[in-house]
Amino acid sequence: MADLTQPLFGVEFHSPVLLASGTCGYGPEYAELIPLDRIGGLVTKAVSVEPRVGNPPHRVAETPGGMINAIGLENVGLERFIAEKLPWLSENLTRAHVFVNVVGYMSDDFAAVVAGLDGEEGFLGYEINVSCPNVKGGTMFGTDEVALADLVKQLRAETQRPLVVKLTPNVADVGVFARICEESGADGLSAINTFPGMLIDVERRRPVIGNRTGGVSGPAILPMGVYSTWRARAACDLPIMGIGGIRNGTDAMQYILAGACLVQVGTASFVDPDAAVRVHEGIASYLDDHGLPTLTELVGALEDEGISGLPS
Amino acid sequence: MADLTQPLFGVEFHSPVLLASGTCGYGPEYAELIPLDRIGGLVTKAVSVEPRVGNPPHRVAETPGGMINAIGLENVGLERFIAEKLPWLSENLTRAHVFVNVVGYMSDDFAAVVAGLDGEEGFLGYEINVSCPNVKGGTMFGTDEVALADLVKQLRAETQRPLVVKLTPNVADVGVFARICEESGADGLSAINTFPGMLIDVERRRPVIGNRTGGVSGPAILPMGVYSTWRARAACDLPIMGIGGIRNGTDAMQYILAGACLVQVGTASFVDPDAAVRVHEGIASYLDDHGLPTLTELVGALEDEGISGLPS
Amino acid sequence: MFGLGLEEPGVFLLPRPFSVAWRSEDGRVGLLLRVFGEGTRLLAQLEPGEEALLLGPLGRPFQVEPGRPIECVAGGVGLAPFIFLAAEATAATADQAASAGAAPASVRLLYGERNERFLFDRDLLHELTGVTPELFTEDGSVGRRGFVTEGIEDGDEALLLACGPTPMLHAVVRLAGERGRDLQVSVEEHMACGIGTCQGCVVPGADGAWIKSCVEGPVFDATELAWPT
Amino acid sequence: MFGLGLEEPGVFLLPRPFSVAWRSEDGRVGLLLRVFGEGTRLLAQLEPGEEALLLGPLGRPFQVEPGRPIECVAGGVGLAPFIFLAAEATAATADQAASAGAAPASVRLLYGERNERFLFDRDLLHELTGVTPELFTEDGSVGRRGFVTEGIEDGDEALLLACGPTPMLHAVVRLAGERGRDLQVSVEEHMACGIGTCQGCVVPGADGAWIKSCVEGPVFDATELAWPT
Ligand SMILES: Cc1cc2nc3c(=O)[nH]c(=O)nc-3n(C[C@H](O)[C@H](O)[C@H](O)COP(=O)(O)OP(=O)(O)OC[C@H]3O[C@@H](n4cnc5c(N)ncnc54)[C@H](O)[C@@H]3O)c2cc1C
Ligand SMILES: Cc1cc2nc3c(=O)[nH]c(=O)nc-3n(C[C@H](O)[C@H](O)[C@H](O)COP(=O)(O)OP(=O)(O)OC[C@H]3O[C@@H](n4cnc5c(N)ncnc54)[C@H](O)[C@@H]3O)c2cc1C
Ligand SMILES: Cc1cc2nc3c(=O)[nH]c(=O)nc-3n(C[C@H](O)[C@H](O)[C@H](O)COP(=O)(O)O)c2cc1C
Ligand SMILES: Cc1cc2nc3c(=O)[nH]c(=O)nc-3n(C[C@H](O)[C@H](O)[C@H](O)COP(=O)(O)O)c2cc1C
Ligand code: FES
Ligand code: FES
Repeated sequence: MADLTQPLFGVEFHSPVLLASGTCGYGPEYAELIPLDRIGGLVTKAVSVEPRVGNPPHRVAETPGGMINAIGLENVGLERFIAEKLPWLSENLTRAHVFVNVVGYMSDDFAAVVAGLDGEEGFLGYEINVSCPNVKGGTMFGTDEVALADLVKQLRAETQRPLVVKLTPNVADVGVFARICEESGADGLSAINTFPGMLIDVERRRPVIGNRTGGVSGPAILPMGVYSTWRARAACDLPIMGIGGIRNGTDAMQYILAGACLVQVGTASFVDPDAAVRVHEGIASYLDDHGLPTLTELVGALEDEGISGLPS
Repeated sequence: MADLTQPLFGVEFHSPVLLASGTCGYGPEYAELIPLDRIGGLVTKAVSVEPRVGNPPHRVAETPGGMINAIGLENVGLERFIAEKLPWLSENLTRAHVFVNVVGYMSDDFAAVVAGLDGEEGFLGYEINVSCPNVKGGTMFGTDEVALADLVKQLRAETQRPLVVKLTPNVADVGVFARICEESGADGLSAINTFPGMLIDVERRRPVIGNRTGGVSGPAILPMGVYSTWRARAACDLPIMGIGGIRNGTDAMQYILAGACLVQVGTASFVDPDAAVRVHEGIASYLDDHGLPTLTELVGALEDEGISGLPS
Repeated sequence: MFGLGLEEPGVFLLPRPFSVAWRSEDGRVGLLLRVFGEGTRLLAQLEPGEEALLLGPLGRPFQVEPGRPIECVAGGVGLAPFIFLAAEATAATADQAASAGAAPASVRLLYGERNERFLFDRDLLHELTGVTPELFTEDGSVGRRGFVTEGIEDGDEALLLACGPTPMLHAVVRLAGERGRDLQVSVEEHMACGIGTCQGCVVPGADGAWIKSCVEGPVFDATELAWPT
Repeated sequence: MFGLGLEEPGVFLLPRPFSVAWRSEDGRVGLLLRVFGEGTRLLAQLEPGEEALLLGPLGRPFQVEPGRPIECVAGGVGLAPFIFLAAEATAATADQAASAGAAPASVRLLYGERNERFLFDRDLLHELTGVTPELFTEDGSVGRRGFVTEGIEDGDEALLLACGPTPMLHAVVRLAGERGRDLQVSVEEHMACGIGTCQGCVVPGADGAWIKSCVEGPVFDATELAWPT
């Protein structure tokens, strides 16, 4: 059986598969359905300084090949996260690693979450969710080069832990933002977050989603996620977590060949809670079937030179 | 039967449905399969000053809920377009209107196509494809605020015909670009073009698409297209052609309620050449079923105020 | 409630929530499926023997009180949970009656449909539950003409249980309030995970907080939720 | 060639290209479908009587010359067009023979598969075409062991026709060149519109230009295309 172990972010990941932020809560629910320690870990629901109540319903709906969500980053807030959620993670996971997904209205909010969490146990590092409006600047952190650089530098000063920035695909060139993260001191990237979308109930002539707009995820965005991973990989040397529409080992291998060392499974878990475990097994089978002993050599191993014009 | 007629761009559109650029060539092939004059018209394949040979295969592949293409804007060039393609359009279409999709490597290329075509017969106006790299600036016209404004102003000076800019979704806020087009003298907008994407053949460890990357279209992008249309509508007063994943009347009505007065059908025609006609009929049925006599009052008629938090 | 989904080539489908309509002694469950939109249309194509994804049982079902009569208000396919409930209740009271000689606790079933075409087979319903439903159709094509809510009476001691489209639930909540009836409702909200992680399925609680209907519901005591006034 | 697609709730499928494998006198066509990826897996689930989308006939088929013997080289499901062609050719020569007393133009069919498991029913093949194929399997489980291309002989006057996976076509092109044989090939390239509008299906022409395989092909004279050297 192939060895999927990789040394990353100062620790060992025995599996390249994580559960994506917002799709696995803070862990316990999926722990009842799947053996979390068989996969590489999970990324928590976003944590903000203050609790957030979130958006009115409907918060989710299906779209062709995917879904749209506007949860509104509902979460318990930093204090209750530390008191009520972290202990479970620290007590119940042994091999699975935890990233805490962090959001804020302004950079000081992010910094407060990181500063508040940094001395705690039960998690490895941070995934910074920059797909949210910057109340001060009026734009999204993830689409504003200056705001993003400042944010990453500020957070870097707060922590020695792995600092991963989750890129938004909502930009002209994701590579530019990947490079900014690297130059500003990030340790890794997640690519990608959801695409802004809208669905309309034509009978009621209203948006289906209570928040009007939401983020599109699922298989529909797979080719965009693979593309963003490939762009980010070409633009910088940071380790990348590939995200978007992954349902099986083949999907995951696309991300890995494009340059991701880890992958995250989100929407697919809603269809089948076993999805992440199946993705892990699918990657292992791929290596076995191709007689490849380790995963590392496949990361970014896309052969894209000399593509011929001949039918193949 | 409901009246779908709208006065737009100085003429009458008896149907709000057009065939999207790149999916219907220059007209004749679909004319053998569907009655083109039953729909509102078509947008030609991109026309550039010089002929372009296009990309190596594979140029198309299926993706979850959609497809990816990298044709490489293969086209016959301005001269042969005028000599070989326009005459057919001018002789064979009576009620269907034609937009010529225009591309270039730099703004002077676009201007040359517009200047070269402007005195000809057989088409109504231009759809400017700004989802292409600006050789001078290094970015895409459609993602660069200054380049886009300059381009639109330059083209405005060349023509009195309807000048529609086809927006790329590949930006932080499509509304900003919509407003730039309006301020620079455009007459309308098309929203949206494809999303950059990539597929990898994990057996061969190569990109599936000869050009490595391509544009993702089809149902998968429907919610993104509706969103972009809604954003563009909020940002400016230009008439909008809604595009992306439209397969039936309900899909089209989402765009119309979001603010599009016309819609374009692309990928769906590959599945069923009748798709555009069915979309037209679906819109007519919607009006009939709801006892609405005209289409105009539905354009942008989304009720998105006071969305309640109650289940519905 | 169960989530019923599909994993097939070329198909993406979020599992749809379904009430348990039937349960066999050997652990099989029966769902009643009505085609509404794309997802249910696809699920309705499942052939006997085909595999699907079933997640559950999820959430909280109706809570009946031993011995207390129940009055079920079913709108359309909202009938599903009451087939199960009525069957269990009549079986339980039959047991009780046999062992204690008590009279069976009564089950009243008010069942409304748009028109006759949609009606669930009444003989099968009786066979499954032992209950004869009081029928209402909007066009009067069968049973009483009008909304099912018209069957709800004043001052009845029975526990009122309602399942159906949201506008019907609103009407039942209003009536129950006016008539001083205890009421449990099964709410309909879009769901994604079904297990409480995604917060996609919230409904507004009486205290103003959002409540996850997949784990705290789908059945709530009407007083737990905020309703339009 | 036909495009075979599906329009079902929850499903998006670009039509896939299929060769005509059979034609009835009353205008029905038969396709031979082998499951390869997601799309063909989905199409293979079609039940008798179910509706699908059929676009065609599209493009150019093999061009046989009256009276000239043909030698068909089929790799895997590349057999499909030759079932049709052999049936037509034997029928035509039978007609000719009947009317003119001439000897039937011969049809040779070389048919290769990975192994026995994939083999098309030989009795049915004979029944449909009147031809007994020369079999090749890579593992020798039936017929000759080896590639189907090994059956191609020197200096034969027959028109060589090939359909199968691209690596097989490359081998046939090379052999035909070496052995001075006239060759037509049916190429496999991804398609979208199937009618010449999208330019999605190009293959490299001998003159360096791209050629649309959906309208100019899928069958080409081997000399029309550029091949790897
Ligand atoms: C607790 C609960 C129990 C249910 N029990 C049954 C049952 O026993 N039998 C039965 O036939 N139906 C039942 N339904 C309704 C069934 O789940 C809906 O018909 C279905 O969700 C609508 O999906 P669709 O695929 O037909 O529509 P689509 O239009 O394809 O749905 C589009 C999207 O809207 C969501 N959606 C739309 N309507 C509803 C709804 N009413 N509830 C939840 N999500 C919705 C879907 O999940 C999807 O995201 C139940 C719903 C809930 C919430
Ligand atoms: C001219 C022609 C005639 C054919 N005739 C037959 C036939 O008679 N019987 C039969 O079983 N098969 C035939 N095929 C092959 C059949 O169309 C492929 O099996 C199918 O396209 C692969 O699709 P899939 O859905 O199984 O694979 P997927 O992996 O789902 O396909 C993914 C994508 O790749 C494209 N693709 C992959 N392989 C091919 C291919 N070989 N050709 C074209 N597109 C491809 C698909 O169109 C799609 O865009 C023919 C192909 C061509 C080009
Ligand atoms: C219901 C839901 C909630 C999400 N919440 C968050 C979140 O809090 N923070 C975040 O960074 N991403 C969030 N995401 C995005 C996912 O982590 C992931 O980036 C995206 O869904 C694409 O992956 P997928 O296609 O596998 O779902 C959420 C996604 C969904 C579907
Ligand atoms: C094969 C193909 C070729 C295309 N060529 C062009 C083009 O030349 N110019 C252009 O502006 N858009 C082009 N497009 C984009 C479409 O016009 C349309 O914006 C996009 O496909 C989204 O619509 P759809 O989902 O209905 O296909 C092309 C799309 C496809 C699928
Ligand atoms: S459906 Fe995910 S929390 Fe209820
Ligand atoms: S498939 Fe569209 S041109 Fe050939």
